[in-house]
Amino acid sequence: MLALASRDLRISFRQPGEVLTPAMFFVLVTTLFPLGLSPQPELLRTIAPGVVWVAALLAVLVGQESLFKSDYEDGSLEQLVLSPMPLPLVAITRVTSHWLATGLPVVVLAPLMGLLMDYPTQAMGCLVLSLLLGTFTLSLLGAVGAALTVGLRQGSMLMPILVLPLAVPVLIFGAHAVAQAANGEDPSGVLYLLAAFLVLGITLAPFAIAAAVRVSLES
Amino acid sequence: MLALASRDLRISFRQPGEVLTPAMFFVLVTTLFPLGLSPQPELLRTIAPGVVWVAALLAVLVGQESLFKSDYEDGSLEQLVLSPMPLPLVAITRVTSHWLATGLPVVVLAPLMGLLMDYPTQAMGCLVLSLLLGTFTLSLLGAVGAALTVGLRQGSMLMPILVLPLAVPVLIFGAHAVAQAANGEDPSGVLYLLAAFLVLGITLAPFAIAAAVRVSLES
Amino acid sequence: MTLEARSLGLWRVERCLCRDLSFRLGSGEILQFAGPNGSGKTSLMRAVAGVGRLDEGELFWEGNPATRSDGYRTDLLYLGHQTGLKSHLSATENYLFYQSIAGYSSEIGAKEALGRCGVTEPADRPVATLSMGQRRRAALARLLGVKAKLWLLDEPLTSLDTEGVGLVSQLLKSHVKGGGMAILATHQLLPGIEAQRLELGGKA
Amino acid sequence: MTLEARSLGLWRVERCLCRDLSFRLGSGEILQFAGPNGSGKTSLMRAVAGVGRLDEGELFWEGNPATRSDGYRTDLLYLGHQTGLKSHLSATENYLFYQSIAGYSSEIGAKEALGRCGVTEPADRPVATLSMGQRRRAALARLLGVKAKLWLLDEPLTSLDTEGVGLVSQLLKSHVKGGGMAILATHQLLPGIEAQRLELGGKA
Amino acid sequence: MDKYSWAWFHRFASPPYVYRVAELWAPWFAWIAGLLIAAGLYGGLWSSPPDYQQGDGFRIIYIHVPSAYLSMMCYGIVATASTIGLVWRMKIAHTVAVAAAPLGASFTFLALITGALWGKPMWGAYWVWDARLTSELILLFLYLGFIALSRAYEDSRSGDRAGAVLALVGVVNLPIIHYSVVWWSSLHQGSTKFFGGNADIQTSMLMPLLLMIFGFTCLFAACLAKRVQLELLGRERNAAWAAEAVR
Ligand code: HEM
Ligand SMILES: Nc1ncnc2c1ncn2[C@@H]1O[C@H](COP(=O)(O)OP(=O)(O)OP(=O)(O)O)[C@@H](O)[C@H]1O
Ligand SMILES: Nc1ncnc2c1ncn2[C@@H]1O[C@H](COP(=O)(O)OP(=O)(O)OP(=O)(O)O)[C@@H](O)[C@H]1O
Ligand SMILES: [Mg+2]
Ligand SMILES: [Mg+2]
Repeated sequence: MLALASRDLRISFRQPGEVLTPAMFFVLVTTLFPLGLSPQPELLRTIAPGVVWVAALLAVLVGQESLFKSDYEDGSLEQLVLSPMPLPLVAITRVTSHWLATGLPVVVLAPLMGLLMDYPTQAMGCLVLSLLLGTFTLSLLGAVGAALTVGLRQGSMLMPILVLPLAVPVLIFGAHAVAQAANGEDPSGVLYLLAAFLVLGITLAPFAIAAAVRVSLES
Repeated sequence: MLALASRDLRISFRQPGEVLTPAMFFVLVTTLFPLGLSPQPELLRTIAPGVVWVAALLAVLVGQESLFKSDYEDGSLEQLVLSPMPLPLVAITRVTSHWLATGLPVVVLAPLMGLLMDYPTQAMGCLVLSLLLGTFTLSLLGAVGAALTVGLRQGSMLMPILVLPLAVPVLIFGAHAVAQAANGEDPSGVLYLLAAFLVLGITLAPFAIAAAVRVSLES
Repeated sequence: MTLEARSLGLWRVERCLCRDLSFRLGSGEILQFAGPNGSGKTSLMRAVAGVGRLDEGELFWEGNPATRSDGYRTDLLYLGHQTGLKSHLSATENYLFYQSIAGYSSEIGAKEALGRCGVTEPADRPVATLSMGQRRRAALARLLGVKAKLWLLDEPLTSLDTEGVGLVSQLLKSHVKGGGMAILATHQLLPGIEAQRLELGGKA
Repeated sequence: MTLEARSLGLWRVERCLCRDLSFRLGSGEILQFAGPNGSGKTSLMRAVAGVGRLDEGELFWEGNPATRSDGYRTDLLYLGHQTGLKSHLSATENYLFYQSIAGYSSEIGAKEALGRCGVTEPADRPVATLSMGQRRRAALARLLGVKAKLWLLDEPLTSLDTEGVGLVSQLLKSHVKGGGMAILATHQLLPGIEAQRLELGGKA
Repeated sequence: MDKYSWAWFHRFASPPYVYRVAELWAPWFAWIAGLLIAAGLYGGLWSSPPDYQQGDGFRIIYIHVPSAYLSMMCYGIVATASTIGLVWRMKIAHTVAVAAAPLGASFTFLALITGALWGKPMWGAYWVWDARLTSELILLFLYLGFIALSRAYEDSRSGDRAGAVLALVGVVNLPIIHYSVVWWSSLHQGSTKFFGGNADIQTSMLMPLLLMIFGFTCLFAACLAKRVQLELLGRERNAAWAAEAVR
């Protein structure tokens, strides 16, 4: 496990490009909006939670899309499948290290973006927390999609279609929580729900990913 | 040229996946917003132009990112460089056929998305026209970025950074035009500007792309 | 220690690559999949390794079904057309990684193993900067770093120079002398290796 | 019709692959780049083809600098490690495409060319479903479809079976008999092909 | 005993057998469906009075609710079949799943359309970004995803299993759809209390509705049987039994 995690992280740092894409992307989406809209502050403030969350969702999906691609192409995916480690464990490790390199930056950047859209500072905590829970769940979902589509010649478009239906609830609740916090209400209820999603994801996704990887390799 | 174009288009149709990704993406971004925000119609109406344009920009960039990647990896890029056809011509053909397969669907879907965010129907014409001009310009820009970064091991993140500064004006003017049309003003002035951008792009980009491809191959 | 295949069958859409194919491999033996291009060597190899789809038949490792025994995976080392090297990591890093996730790893260090495979100077450069042959050699180094009883080598000689070919056959020799077994798929002949051949059907 | 290289030099970061390397190739001649893995054959081949970076020296095609003459590109056919086949298109489509963008294309149809290269049944499947050898054969078919004076073949024998090797040497023979010229980089020897060898520096 | 039961199991799972069973049942389901739906329509469109607030608009419920409910039940079937296929490596189960998915998709689509049409008079808009509406839309996407994925592999042996994995992952969405009305404050109707003392729906409406629901279910069963047959023929196209089945 550790060996795998360290390998993944090392690779990530070797190609800052691939890794920072999601963060890039996140910043991009959130900054482009004020540019696209005529930026009245109060308008920005109302849409901030939605924008930030949508941006995060997109960023994660974009990041996950190629999660297993290079491993598949250079043949190291088969080697991982053949390794004595239980595949679901491999999967969760892979996702976690990838999230550390791609998802975490997004979460870290979120407050900054929040400030840009003058999102109330006292609610930042909720923003970060919700993203922390949400992005990881999304990474897990994305990983399932990526694993299912990596073997396909038709390419990766399917992936968003497959993942989105499951990702939307996370988005809705996440944005909801952030909005609540912004209006000074107590978001803990929704946050618990997000946490529940995460737990569900962590327990089920690894097996789905493992199965999907097997199928993709066999095709 | 024709041979190349038909090849590219055929490949595109073979992998609806890769091709429809941008359209997917466009639909995704535009539909996720209403979900992320609390969907009051009037709010949606105000932000519709910005959302649609930002979505289009992102879609195009996402689509261009891998424009030369597969050609580079399977060695057909070198073959194109070696072919007697002048490289800039090859480049523009490549971009055009790629735009037909990726950018055009976005333009076609735009009115639909506009309806979902109930964007005034009489302004649809301007929306479509502005996107028609804009997305092609963006494709050209994206292609330059893609050509510059295809050889890099550090991966493709650089691409958005390189392209964005040039893309932002297009975005701003495009969204501006659409907003004007929505408020019943006459957007023709801005549209002319977009057209000017496009002409500039078509004349200069091919040479930039050709040079960039040569550099990437030699690295 | 035996690998036994009972009436294997492989299908690609309509096309039957092989059916009702059985073989038995004891320790110290080498089996070579032979056949023209497209006869199904790679597919069969992948199926035997457990990464490819096996449509019919079953594999037995030391008597019990290979699919359900983890023992099989720990005892097996598969080296296919794709080398499984990460192009961003150096040959050394790749070697150490595979050594660390292996079932049983040998004590041979990266420097020695890569050196014996003729990857000295480039050992610490990203694999992406290596030449084809150097990559293949870096991949072969795994054979030294991992203690596997069964080697599955699909065209191990690709883009190796004559000296590299010698290296492979010498590795194989010592492996079988140590009681290991191996399955090969190659079109070139390996000097001084006698293997039982399994002919696969002609190209469609 | 001659290809002349004057004191070529190739560098990778600090490392010098070759320097002050000159050769001359007349019609009907074959030049083989020889050398151990990593000696710089591929790099040199790419440089000569004009897709790789050439750090020193210059190439002359029929007397005038190759870099500036379009004639060179129309007269040349380069087949490298990557075959340049689009994996989504069938072998036939790939063949026709390369024929259509070539400087001078022969009249040989896809079916015949691919048939002669032994790609019959899989000719209309996406290349991605072909075996390694079949892909290589599909790529080699270009040699029949395009009328190029100068062939640059980098390891054309990769994953070909013995019959495929025979095919390549036979193609080469007829090419040089027709006054063509070729540069090869391969580790296996081609039966019945005599080529002047250009030894590249030992592996670092 | 054990042997025997397995033999029986395999005979049951063998394509020709399933094909014949489907052949047998399809017409029965079709007829029953026809009768129930006819009765339901009569009861719904003529004998029951117009709603005091919605006028005749509410009658669309007789299409909307059955199709909405079927859209979910069908997904349940797909998921179950997929599970069986994955766990016991039963091809036939995959066949059922693949055959059922398009039906489910069309019922979902029907629910969406009817709902949208109904929404115009009720909420003044064809579409609102409401929880249940959204999740139903998502269900449609799930179906499309499943269909696309299992078709994406040219080798059905692989496509089946890929689709199955997706179907299982997607099961999470069912409770979300059903409870969406409870979780989010929603424009959409809450789960109706059909029976009991203070049922919020009168018998004159309930009876036809139930008739329609059962009718649709039978219709679905009939279509499924037919589609399974088609799928089987397609997959076993060069098997002996298929040849004589179509003769
Ligand atoms: C596009 C719009 C709509 C969609 C996607 C939709 C979706 C659904 C779904 C999925 C169900 C089944 C819920 C379940 O079985 O748990 C349902 C039931 C129902 N819908 Fe809709 N609906 C829509 C519009 C409407 C409208 C406008 C009305 C009328 C005001 C309506 C009235 C009902 C009723 C009465 C039920 C049965 C309640 C129950 O037992 O759950 N729907 N709808
Ligand atoms: N989708 C498909 N439809 C039909 N045939 C297929 C499909 N996919 C693969 N094949 C065929 O199955 C065979 C698999 O070849 P495989 O790679 O196993 O051969 P091989 O013996 O390794 O060949 P080589 O010596 O060239 O490596 C090939 O003939 C290929 O054409
Ligand atoms: N960035 C770099 N730094 C140092 N050396 C490099 C770099 N990139 C490539 N090289 C070296 O340059 C040489 C290029 O090898 P090339 O592929 O030309 O060899 P080759 O003769 O084709 O080998 P093979 O027979 O294995 O194909 C290799 O030895 C490689 O290690
Ligand atoms: Mg092979
Ligand atoms: Mg080489």
